Amino acid sequence: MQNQYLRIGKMVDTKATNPPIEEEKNINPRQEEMFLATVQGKETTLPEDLYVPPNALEVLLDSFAGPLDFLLYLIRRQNLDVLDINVAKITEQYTAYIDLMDGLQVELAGDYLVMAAYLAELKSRMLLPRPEEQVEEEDPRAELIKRLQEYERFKEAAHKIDQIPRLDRDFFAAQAKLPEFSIETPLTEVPLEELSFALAEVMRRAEQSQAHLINLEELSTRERMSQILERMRNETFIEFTSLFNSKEGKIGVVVTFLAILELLKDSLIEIVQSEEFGPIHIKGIEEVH
Amino acid sequence: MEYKLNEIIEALLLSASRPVSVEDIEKVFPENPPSREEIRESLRSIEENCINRGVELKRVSSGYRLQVRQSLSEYVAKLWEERPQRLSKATLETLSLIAYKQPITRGEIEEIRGVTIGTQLMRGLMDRGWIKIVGQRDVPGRPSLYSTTKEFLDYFGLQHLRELPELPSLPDLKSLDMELPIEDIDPKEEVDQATPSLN
Amino acid sequence: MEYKLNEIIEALLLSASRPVSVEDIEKVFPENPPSREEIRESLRSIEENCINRGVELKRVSSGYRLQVRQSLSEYVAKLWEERPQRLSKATLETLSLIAYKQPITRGEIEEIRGVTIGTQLMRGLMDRGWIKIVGQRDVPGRPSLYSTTKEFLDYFGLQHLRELPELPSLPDLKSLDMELPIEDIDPKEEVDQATPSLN
Repeated sequence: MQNQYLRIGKMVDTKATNPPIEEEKNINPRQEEMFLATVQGKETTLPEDLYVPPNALEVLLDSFAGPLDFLLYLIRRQNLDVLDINVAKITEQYTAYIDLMDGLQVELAGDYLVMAAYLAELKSRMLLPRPEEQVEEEDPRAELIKRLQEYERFKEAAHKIDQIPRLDRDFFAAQAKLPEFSIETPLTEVPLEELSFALAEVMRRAEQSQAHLINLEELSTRERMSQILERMRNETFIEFTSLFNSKEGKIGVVVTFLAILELLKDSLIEIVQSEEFGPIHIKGIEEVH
Repeated sequence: MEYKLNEIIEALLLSASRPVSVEDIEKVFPENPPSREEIRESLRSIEENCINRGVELKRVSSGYRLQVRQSLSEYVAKLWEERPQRLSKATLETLSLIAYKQPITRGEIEEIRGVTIGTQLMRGLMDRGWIKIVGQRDVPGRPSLYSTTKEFLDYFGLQHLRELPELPSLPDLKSLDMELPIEDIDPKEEVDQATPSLN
Repeated sequence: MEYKLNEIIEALLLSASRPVSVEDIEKVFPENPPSREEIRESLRSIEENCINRGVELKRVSSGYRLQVRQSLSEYVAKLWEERPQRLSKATLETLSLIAYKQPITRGEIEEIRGVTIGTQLMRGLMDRGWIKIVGQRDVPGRPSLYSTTKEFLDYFGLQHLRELPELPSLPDLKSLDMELPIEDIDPKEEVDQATPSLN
């Protein structure tokens, strides 16, 4: 980091002097302050309206939908029209940011690097003298501008679509409890295996299969957990012993006991006893009012 | 005001996927909530207005709900028969997560699947009677906990969840024997276990 | 009979968990179905009866839907434990590209957005039934062509694609001469170039 000659204005200073936390809060540099970052000898300004804590520039990048969005931001910040941009300058700024983040070892999405390469290529094409006979050839800058404009249209469209009232956020579908009925032609048959395959696939995608291996024993416990929870919807207190059914044998007892422990661990139930050696009850967690 | 109260309560009854209690109704008013008596009065008036409508107000243990008239069930059934929707991949995955990981919240399912789940999907599963809400997790927002139902087991011809297929990636199951001495149990007793009735 | 028809249709609307079309309604009658005109008449009467009720009848792309009056949403939202998911910028941009430029391939979306699109994002949109594959572009690799669905419109309470907000226009680039100062461009020309296209 040091070898990048990185210096982010006040932030680094603040950190170096180790002020009390309260003081740091008071500074609250969010809107007002401007930070100067020096990257490899070149000065660049960080966005005024974004507070960028060191080593957390990812946050900055996360607020952009991609490199084009970021470029648009750089342009807008200078109150420039897209048509008005100085490609060389924007390229420089963009590259400075990329270098800055690289210096901070922020893992950059490849898309940002692709854009950097594209801009560099654009810049070099502009430096080359344009051959006289190829009048038809488009100004390389026009290409970038066209892309930015096209992107901006859809960025705006996306924003407008977000404003449209939508189901479950701005309005709600009305639905009543269904009456009892049986459907004569059954719904599409689902082979049972499909269920487990579906789950296996989700787990593989989630790459959490290790943590989510489920054995049949666990299934019995989960089933019992659901049963206990459901019973608690109608009864506030359930006597501990009444949860066990001797007919279920040892396994049944063990499964029920494991289910109670799991529920307890998940803070879904409490175990209470009103007096010493008195009967043990389980109860649901109090509703928070 | 009372007029408006009827509207609000009807809106609540028709948008919650569970029965709505008088306390629930009270809580949606940020300030000056109506009195419980006013709420009950309003519920009575909604009940009366249901005459000649497709729904009726029912009182169940955990509150009130508007329910499609039983006498109209044949038409509703036809509507459901008309579109034998294939179970989408999203539905299957969601269903399998609920089956194998119950009780589970929608957020937890989304976390594992990595994509958001539409309310319609959950409602669809509820409407089919395959899943139900069995409680709320005690975290901010108190998200509902879902589990599968008896109807789910019936549909797939199962008696118990443990009859669900093992996960393909499941390691050696013999380790199960290590924990529970299955041999010790009288086989007859095991048959009895087929009826774990808790209710 | 007409009376009963209102009840039946209301029951259907409240039990479908999706919008209901006139055809759907027609089909639930095993014999002597009402005419489409009668059904529409009944829908109109249901709509009128919704005044002073907590719900209203809306027409969306795939049919009719009873929904809670939007002015009451604030009360209803309080009852919902889970806040609705926000759609990410990436999702919204991708969705709007598909909506306005359909049919479109993933590569074409990536080109305009300047980013690679994760499989999860596309799957998420497919899962929710908002987009579908309608064909393949006849180029090497035969990439899938995506378009939005009726469910997408339903979700946003729209009947037609043309109800989407107008796409901001693209100024003509031919007038762009980098050598010339920008002031030379006639501003009127720019206005004329507004060519909103929904394709």
